[in-house]
Amino acid sequence: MESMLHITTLHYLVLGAALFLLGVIGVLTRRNVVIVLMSIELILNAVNLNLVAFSRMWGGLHGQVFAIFVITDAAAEAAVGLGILIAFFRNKETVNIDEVNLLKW
Amino acid sequence: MHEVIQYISSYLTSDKTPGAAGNMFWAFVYIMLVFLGLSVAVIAMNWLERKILAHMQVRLGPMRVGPHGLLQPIADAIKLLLKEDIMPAEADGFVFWMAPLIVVLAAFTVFVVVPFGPTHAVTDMNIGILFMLGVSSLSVLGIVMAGWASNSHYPLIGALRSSAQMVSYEVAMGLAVVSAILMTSLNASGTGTLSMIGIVQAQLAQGEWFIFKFFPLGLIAFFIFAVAMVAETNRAPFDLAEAESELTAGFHTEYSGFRWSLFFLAEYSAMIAVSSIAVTLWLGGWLRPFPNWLSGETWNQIFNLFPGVTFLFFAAICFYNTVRMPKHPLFRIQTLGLAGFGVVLGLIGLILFYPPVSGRMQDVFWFSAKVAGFMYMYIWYRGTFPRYRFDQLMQMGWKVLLPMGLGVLILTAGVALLQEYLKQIWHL
Amino acid sequence: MTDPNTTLSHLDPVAHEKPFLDANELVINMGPQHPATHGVLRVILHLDGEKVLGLECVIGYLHRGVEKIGEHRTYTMFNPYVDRMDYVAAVSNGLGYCETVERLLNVEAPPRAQHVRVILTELNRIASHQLWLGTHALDIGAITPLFYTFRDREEILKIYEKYCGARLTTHAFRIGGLQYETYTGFEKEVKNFLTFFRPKIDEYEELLTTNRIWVERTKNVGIISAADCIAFGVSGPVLRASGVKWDVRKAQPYANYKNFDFDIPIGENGDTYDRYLVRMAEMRQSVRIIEQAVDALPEGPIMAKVPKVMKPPAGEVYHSIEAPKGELGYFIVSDGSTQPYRVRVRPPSFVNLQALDVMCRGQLVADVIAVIGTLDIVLGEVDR
Amino acid sequence: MVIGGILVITRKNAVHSALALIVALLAQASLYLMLYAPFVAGVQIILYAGGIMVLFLFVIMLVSIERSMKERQFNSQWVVGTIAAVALGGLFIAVYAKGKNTFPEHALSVVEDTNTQEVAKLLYGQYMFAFEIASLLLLVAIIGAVVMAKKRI
Repeated sequence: MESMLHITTLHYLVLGAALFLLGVIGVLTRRNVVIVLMSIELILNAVNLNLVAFSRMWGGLHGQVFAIFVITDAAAEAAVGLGILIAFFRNKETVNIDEVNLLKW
Repeated sequence: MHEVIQYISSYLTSDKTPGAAGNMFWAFVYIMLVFLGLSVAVIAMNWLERKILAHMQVRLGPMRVGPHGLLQPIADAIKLLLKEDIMPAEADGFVFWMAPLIVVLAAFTVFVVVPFGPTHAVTDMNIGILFMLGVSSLSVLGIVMAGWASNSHYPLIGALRSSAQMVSYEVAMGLAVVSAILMTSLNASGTGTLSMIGIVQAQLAQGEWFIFKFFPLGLIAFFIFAVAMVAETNRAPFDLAEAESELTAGFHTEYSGFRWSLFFLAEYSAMIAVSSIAVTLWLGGWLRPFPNWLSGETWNQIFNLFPGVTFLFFAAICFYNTVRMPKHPLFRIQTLGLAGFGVVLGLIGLILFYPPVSGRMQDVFWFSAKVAGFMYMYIWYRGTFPRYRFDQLMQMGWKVLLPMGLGVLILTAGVALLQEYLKQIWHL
Repeated sequence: MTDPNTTLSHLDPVAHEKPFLDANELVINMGPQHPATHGVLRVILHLDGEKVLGLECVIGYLHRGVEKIGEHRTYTMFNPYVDRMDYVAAVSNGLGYCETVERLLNVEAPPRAQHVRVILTELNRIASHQLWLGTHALDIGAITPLFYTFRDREEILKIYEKYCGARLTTHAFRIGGLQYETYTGFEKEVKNFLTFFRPKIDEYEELLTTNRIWVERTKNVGIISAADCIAFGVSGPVLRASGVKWDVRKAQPYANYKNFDFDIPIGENGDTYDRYLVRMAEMRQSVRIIEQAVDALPEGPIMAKVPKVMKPPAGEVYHSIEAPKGELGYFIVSDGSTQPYRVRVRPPSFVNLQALDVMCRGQLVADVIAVIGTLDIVLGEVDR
Repeated sequence: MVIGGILVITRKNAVHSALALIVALLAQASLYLMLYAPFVAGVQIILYAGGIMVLFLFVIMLVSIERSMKERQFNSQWVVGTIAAVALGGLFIAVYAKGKNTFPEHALSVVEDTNTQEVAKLLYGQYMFAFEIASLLLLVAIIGAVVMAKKRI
């Protein structure tokens, strides 16, 4: 396997960057809150990929540990985000992010 | 050519799993064997479930297709394959098509790490148990997809029920598993393992199955797992996702023919998969009874006889029933078929007496026998229990099993630490 | 009406509370083809998630116009039709009809016929309750009791078959008594059945009564208060489980039930579990009644003197009996001709089914199944 | 994986988006395996694919999607958003092109067999405090989610 195409850290970084960009585009352009939240997950995953790739590069495990923290954080974020979404949907009956224009209702 | 042969034969002398030895060929062979064995097991399970359930319910079960209905599962399989494949007009085609595939994939993929013996596994992963739990939890995605894509109310409710149920029972299941994994670390080096093979070897090294470890802690953890695994596989009494009296058939209401049979296949292989986890974690995996206490050459010899004897026993049952068959010309073919089946079983039994074979197959036999015990329990539950209601199910998962699991986990850790501490004191 | 029992606002079938999340509640159409609706009942469920906000029953899929048929048949000819209403308790239907016409004609069946009638109807009650138990347990998910009850019900059907040649729609009774004398060994077979059956009730109870899941599934499910029961006209075991000691056999004795000694089991909470217990106890009471009836079976004629061509005097009669499912009433108007002017049946299932909405509201979907099962409806009787 | 990512942000139907995201996540899990990070891969499968995505699908089914599918999918500033993202992408490319040589040619070797144990040692040793904070965060998230989603408190 070593003799075949060599995958360096840079490849991972480019992939991570691509994912990150896709996530950013999703967050900035979509109107559906659910999809925005999913785009945020994409961004977090891009970060994770970089962390693990760097951890592989330097041979330490700190990157992996941080990736696990990020996953934890993503879980918390998803739970709260979806909770807000449900509360929002109950009051406005829409999942359109453009209509989130009040700080309280 | 010679290299190929050597590549193939080099594994035979190795004492590692094909995955660990890096031998692609044997890994492939093992995958095929596991797949075949699993399919046969599902077919056998189908027949046995009907028969055992029927006898629990004072009836005979399938009797027409083949002697004692032995060919019934095959007839059913043919029927299902020939049936029209219906897709509702309003269904989401791609998702509808993908859902059964995902369920089946998840159900079969977990068998990559199931250790049928110290070398009888496709591979031995460092994160074996984590992998198993993770991949088997993927099947819930397939179920949700199936329910949603059908674009119908009953499947949707079934899918929502099923996903909520699986997610909540996974927590209790995970805690029970963790408490067993804690026990693997009770050795000199103090490091545990997540590898399926490592877990069984830890039980061998510690000289007891984890179900008896720190009695009754291991037993309680096992009990939690045993309940959660029934809920995970959507079987009675937790079969709310497909409760036929409420939701017709739950998430697979709109499925028919081959796709439905994929769900069926996945359900049974998932049952076998979770039972294998339970067997590996608590019941000593492939270990024969009393590997340390009744050790020695003679005991090995005696236990080596078990697989062959079991099959000969089945063959004897077949022959007994052959004799009991009515002596009517109409029954001649059935009688011959039953006798032939008996002969096949007997031959398998005789082959299993051959020492090299029995030495190698013994692990697989004990593992399968333990799993078969769980399968029987599944059928038994189905014959005995009424179905839980959804809120009661959730209550059971979150308010009973979860606190119990946490308590067992803490107690196990505490007792293990205490044990280490006492050991240190005594040694000093 | 100022009677508080009949002006209960919570019985309003239209008003129900708003769902929680989604503006449009989930409407599910259960039936007419559904494994748990016991025939062709269609229930439109208004759900909020799994919670039932309200439901409507749509009936009539099995309507055959039995009452109208009755106006175009002679009194004798109409007798077999009534068996087809509650087809799992055909004997009780026949008893109710025959007794009503007998009261129109002012004849009374001879004592031996009365005794045989009691034996057969009580056997029928047991058979009906067995069928109920099996299907009810099946609905709740216990699949095994069904086969046990069917195995034992078979013995009752065998007795019927030997007596009158039919197993289900028996047409066992005639106006004025019985057509067939009991076959040889009838008493012995009935007694054999009783000794066979008594331990079987214990067996059913062993399977279910203390089964934790069964208790959890049925306790506090589908509660209906005594007042609501009376307001809806609910009768039978459902009424008695709510604590009302009303049994037509005791309240307005017919046949010769007053000669027999038996208790009326009642419940306290009016939930599904109590209804289950009441029916189980009723089976035991039926066994008691049959035993007394067989022991005291008198000799004598089995048919009273009735004219070949029946022309009851003009008038009307309402007569009701305690069918396995509740009060089964026949209202027959005679204009003095050979055919009734009007036949009206008060079927217990139909009346009991109305209470479904009240019993299910606020409960879960799974409870609807349990409640439909516990009401013990037969669609042949609901739709007639 | 990139295809999955693209599908996530372009599909009209939120369920399809979620499924595409699952594909992307599973692909990423396999990348972790390639990077000798089996434990992270396992956590990825269990938590992301098994847990978080089920939550997403659940919520998608809870909120009706029929109406939102008919509406416009992209918001008014989509041009600006895309331009900003593309600019960010350009920045990435520039950085990577410049710093290409700072990366070592061969990665250091890591031991795979004891990966889980090593991760555990770090997690419960050096990063003990962070671990506790994370658990606190999860607790807060649980309470927050319940408070948000509950009908009446």
